[in-house]
Amino acid sequence: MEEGGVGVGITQELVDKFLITTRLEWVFNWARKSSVWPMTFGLACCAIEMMATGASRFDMDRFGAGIFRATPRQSDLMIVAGTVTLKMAPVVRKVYDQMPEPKWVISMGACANSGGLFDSYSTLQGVDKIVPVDVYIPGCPPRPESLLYGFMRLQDKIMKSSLRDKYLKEGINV
Amino acid sequence: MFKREIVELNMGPQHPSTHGVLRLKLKLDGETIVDLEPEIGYLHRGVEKLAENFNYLQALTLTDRLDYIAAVSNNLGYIETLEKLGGVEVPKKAQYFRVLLTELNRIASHLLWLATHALDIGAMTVFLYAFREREMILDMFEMYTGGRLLTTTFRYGGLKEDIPEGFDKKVKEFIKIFPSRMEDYEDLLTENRIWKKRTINVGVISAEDAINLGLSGPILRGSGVPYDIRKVEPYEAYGEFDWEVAVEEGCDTYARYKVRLKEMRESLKIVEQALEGMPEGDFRAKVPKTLKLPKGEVYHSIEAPKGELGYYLISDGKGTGPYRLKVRGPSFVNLQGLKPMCKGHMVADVVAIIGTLDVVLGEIDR
Amino acid sequence: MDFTTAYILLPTAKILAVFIVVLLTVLFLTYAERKVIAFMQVRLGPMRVGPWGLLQPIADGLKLFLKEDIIPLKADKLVYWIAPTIAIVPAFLSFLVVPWGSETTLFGLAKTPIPAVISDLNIGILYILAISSIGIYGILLGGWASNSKYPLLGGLRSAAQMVSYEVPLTLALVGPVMMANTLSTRGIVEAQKGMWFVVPQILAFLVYIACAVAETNRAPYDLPEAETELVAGFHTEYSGMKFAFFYLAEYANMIVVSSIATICFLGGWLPIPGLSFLPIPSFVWFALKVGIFLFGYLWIRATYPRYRYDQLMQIGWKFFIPVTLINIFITAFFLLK
Amino acid sequence: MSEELKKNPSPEENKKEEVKKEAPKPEAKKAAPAAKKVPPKPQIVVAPKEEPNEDWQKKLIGELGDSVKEAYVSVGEFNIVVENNENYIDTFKKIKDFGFDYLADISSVDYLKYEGAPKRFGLSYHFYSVKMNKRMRVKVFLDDGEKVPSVMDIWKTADFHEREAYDLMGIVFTGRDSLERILLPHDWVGHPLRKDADKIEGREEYTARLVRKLREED
Repeated sequence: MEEGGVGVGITQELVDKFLITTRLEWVFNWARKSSVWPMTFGLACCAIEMMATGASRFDMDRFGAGIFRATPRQSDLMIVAGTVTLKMAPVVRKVYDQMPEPKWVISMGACANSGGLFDSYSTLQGVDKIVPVDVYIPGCPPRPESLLYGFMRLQDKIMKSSLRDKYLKEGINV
Repeated sequence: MFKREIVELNMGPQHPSTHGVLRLKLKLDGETIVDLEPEIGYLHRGVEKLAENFNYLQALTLTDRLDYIAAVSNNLGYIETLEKLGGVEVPKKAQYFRVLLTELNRIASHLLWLATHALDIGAMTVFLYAFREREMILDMFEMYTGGRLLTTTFRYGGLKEDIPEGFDKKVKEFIKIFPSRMEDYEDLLTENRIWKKRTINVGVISAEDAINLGLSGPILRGSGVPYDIRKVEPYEAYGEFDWEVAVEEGCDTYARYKVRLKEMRESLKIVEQALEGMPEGDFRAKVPKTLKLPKGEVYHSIEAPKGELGYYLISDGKGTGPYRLKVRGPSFVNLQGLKPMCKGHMVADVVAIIGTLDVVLGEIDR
Repeated sequence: MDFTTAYILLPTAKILAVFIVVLLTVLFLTYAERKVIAFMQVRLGPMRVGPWGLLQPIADGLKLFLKEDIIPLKADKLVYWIAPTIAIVPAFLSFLVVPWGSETTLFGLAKTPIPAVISDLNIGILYILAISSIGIYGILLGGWASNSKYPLLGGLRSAAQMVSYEVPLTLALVGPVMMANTLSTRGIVEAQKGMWFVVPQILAFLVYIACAVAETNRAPYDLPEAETELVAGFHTEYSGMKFAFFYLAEYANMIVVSSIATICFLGGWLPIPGLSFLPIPSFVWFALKVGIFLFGYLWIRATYPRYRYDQLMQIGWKFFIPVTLINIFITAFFLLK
Repeated sequence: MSEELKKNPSPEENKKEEVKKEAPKPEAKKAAPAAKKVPPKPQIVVAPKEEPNEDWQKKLIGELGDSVKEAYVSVGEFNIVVENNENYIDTFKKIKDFGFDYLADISSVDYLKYEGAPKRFGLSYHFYSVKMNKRMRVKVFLDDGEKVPSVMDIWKTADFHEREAYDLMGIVFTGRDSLERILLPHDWVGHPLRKDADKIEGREEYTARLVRKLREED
């Protein structure tokens, strides 16, 4: 077995030039970004703006993200919309764990980002302490436009993602 | 041969129809509810503690986030509490505008109730129709306060600033459009057989029980008690307008549905009158820049869209902020009605009853 | 026609054609649903994925295919795995006897006209009813195998619904069968050349539509997966492709029941009376009629609230079944005469 | 911490202390200049207390008899102070019979830094009468650890209010079935609304414990 290879003789160079892989990845990423089903997971004030984003004027369905699934098993995106309290934190984590890969998290609003206004005894100071966050959206609450913008940034992120990231994360040397 | 078992079902805190992070522990016999225990606190953010650490104006931002659907009502209640303790006379213009904005907010809040209530029962189109009209109101809020949802409007002694130009035009447009839109909702629901089947005789609570449980707002009025603080203890300029208290005798979900629909119509009437009769003059009384209130305590309640919203404020006379601010959130108390209303009904009715209670978790957990 | 062509090539070609068409229809029905409902709700629906969001169902399908497939730890693995298959296979098998057009010679290629149906069984209607009632076991088993409470409740609801609505659905179809005097799907359509059965069998038709909506678990009878009550009902624990199977099965079933309604009541591929001079191929007529039904489905979903479980049972047993029985008596009476 | 506070009971001083401790907090910064402007020993304006003079008020005081320790009207609101003794429940029953059928609210107050309060804690019951359209407040003062009978048998609405008072203020009610925490997690330690508790007291420890537990589960 060669040093620095994957073990089957494929070197880094080959992987980089492997046209099919990149193409397939593009298709996969395109499918994933075009069909991000968010979970109905409202916590506080921001949830109302999240609903407004799904409703007539802003209509998140235009991006293919209109199917709000109630069960974590069928959703791809968790929009943490609102204050995460210490009592709620384990639930948020559990719901996140129940989602199938690949999954993304948008932290919507000041409270979810950092605790925001509620620097108090019962509030978790940022949801990133318990789940990995992909996109942070500032605002208290963010306008629906902000959420859409954040969502589009997430789509960009999905387009840039690659299978290699996943393997790197899992400690597999490609 | 057959064993009969009671199933325990956990509903929430992540559930599509618990309106936030409410958690219900249901005990079921088949699909019939034997017992139910609400578990709250998943959104307890320590508002009352924070208010003690803030000054009076800063604490106003906290009131927005209690009932985030009716932020203006919350602002109004808080500011009025301060004014009651401080003994300030608010100019007529400010009073009228406060009424105008609060009633618009009531319509917005009821629209959200209608949207989610209908969605819970399965009528999804009403949801989107109601949100469309709600956006119109939010536009008006944005024009005046800068915020769509959380307004932080009104100030001690009057308004934050004068009414912007063109505001009345928007309100007039809304007044023109809204009644026909109301008819659309009614077409979809009021005489709909399924809607009636799902709401009539569901979640019945008698007037006596409702009072004993401390329920307020449309729920109490749906049980035939004409308790509307705007009428019985008129604050601001409510005494000067011509409107009726919406009361229904049905005691059930359908009655509460009709109460809220009528309230929207009445609110529109008040908005119209307030806009037409808007007086000229100052929008804010002369008040010191740094607000200090005398030592004492005061409880003031207003009719928020959800019911009696009370603020219990204690000032020690020294600080520039509240010594203690207790909020009597209407939803917090109304939630206690869930258990007696649900018993003996089915799982599907729980959803309808949560919808009819119109709870907002921000206000319940504070 | 030699043996190979008649028994291998032709059926295979037909099966492939029907399968692909149905699969595409199912996919684009999900798209149509989102679009149609969006327009009813003053929205736009999918717009960004392909022109007017036309590629949306493909993206959805591909994404679901790529999604992680979770099997809950405590689930009954075999049943959990097999349930979506049970749901989707009968839905597609039903198309075996659905005649989508009259006869074709494939522009003169075939010497004898080929009937536009995979297999013209002489017990066609019976076959469809038998097959489609298997599908509901998929839902029941899926709900049970998840070993979770919401799916279980969803599964139980569907079992109750199955028992209640299978009966009036079948009884409603007895009327047309009696009038056509055949169980063959083609035979029933042929029998409507004079008059569509929707006219004499209007009662059965209305009952059939209502029951069909219930049978496919669509609003306002979508109790097994009532989103606001049971989270996602029987498929709460399903993810990825298995969920997609349930999803596709639901839409495929919609097409099946719409097809049956078209065959038994609206004269199948026959042109609208008085419009037969138009040079429209028969399968277009058929697709058009099915399309109307499907649109009705979406329309109903956008309009009505959801029934409660016990109310649903009441309507089924206390109203639909008596009405269909009465209809059969009336039909029998007139046929005797 | 609490003794320090007792020495400097004025909130301005406290705020200054907070500023020193938590310099980067924006709201503390805002509070600081405001606190400087205020003279060191401010004149305390007290809302005046008047004698109750309306008929129904006098009648109610007469009916309650000895239970009433003090009765006054302040800021237009009728107040009755009662004592936590064996007649407690009876007093409330009389109040209900008098016509105050609607218990709007029960508020708990910590008077630790409030001058002129007889005891550490207080409960304020806010009543409304649907028939008479009148409001009143019943107040009771409690020592730390003093238990108070529950009024849940008279007004079912008291349930949540009492649980909240227990949860956030640590006031124990007797004579009711269960008194559990309602808002905070069940494994929370302490009562955050007490004046000797900091506004973030207990948060960091709880968060650390939570994160550790979630890590372990992974």
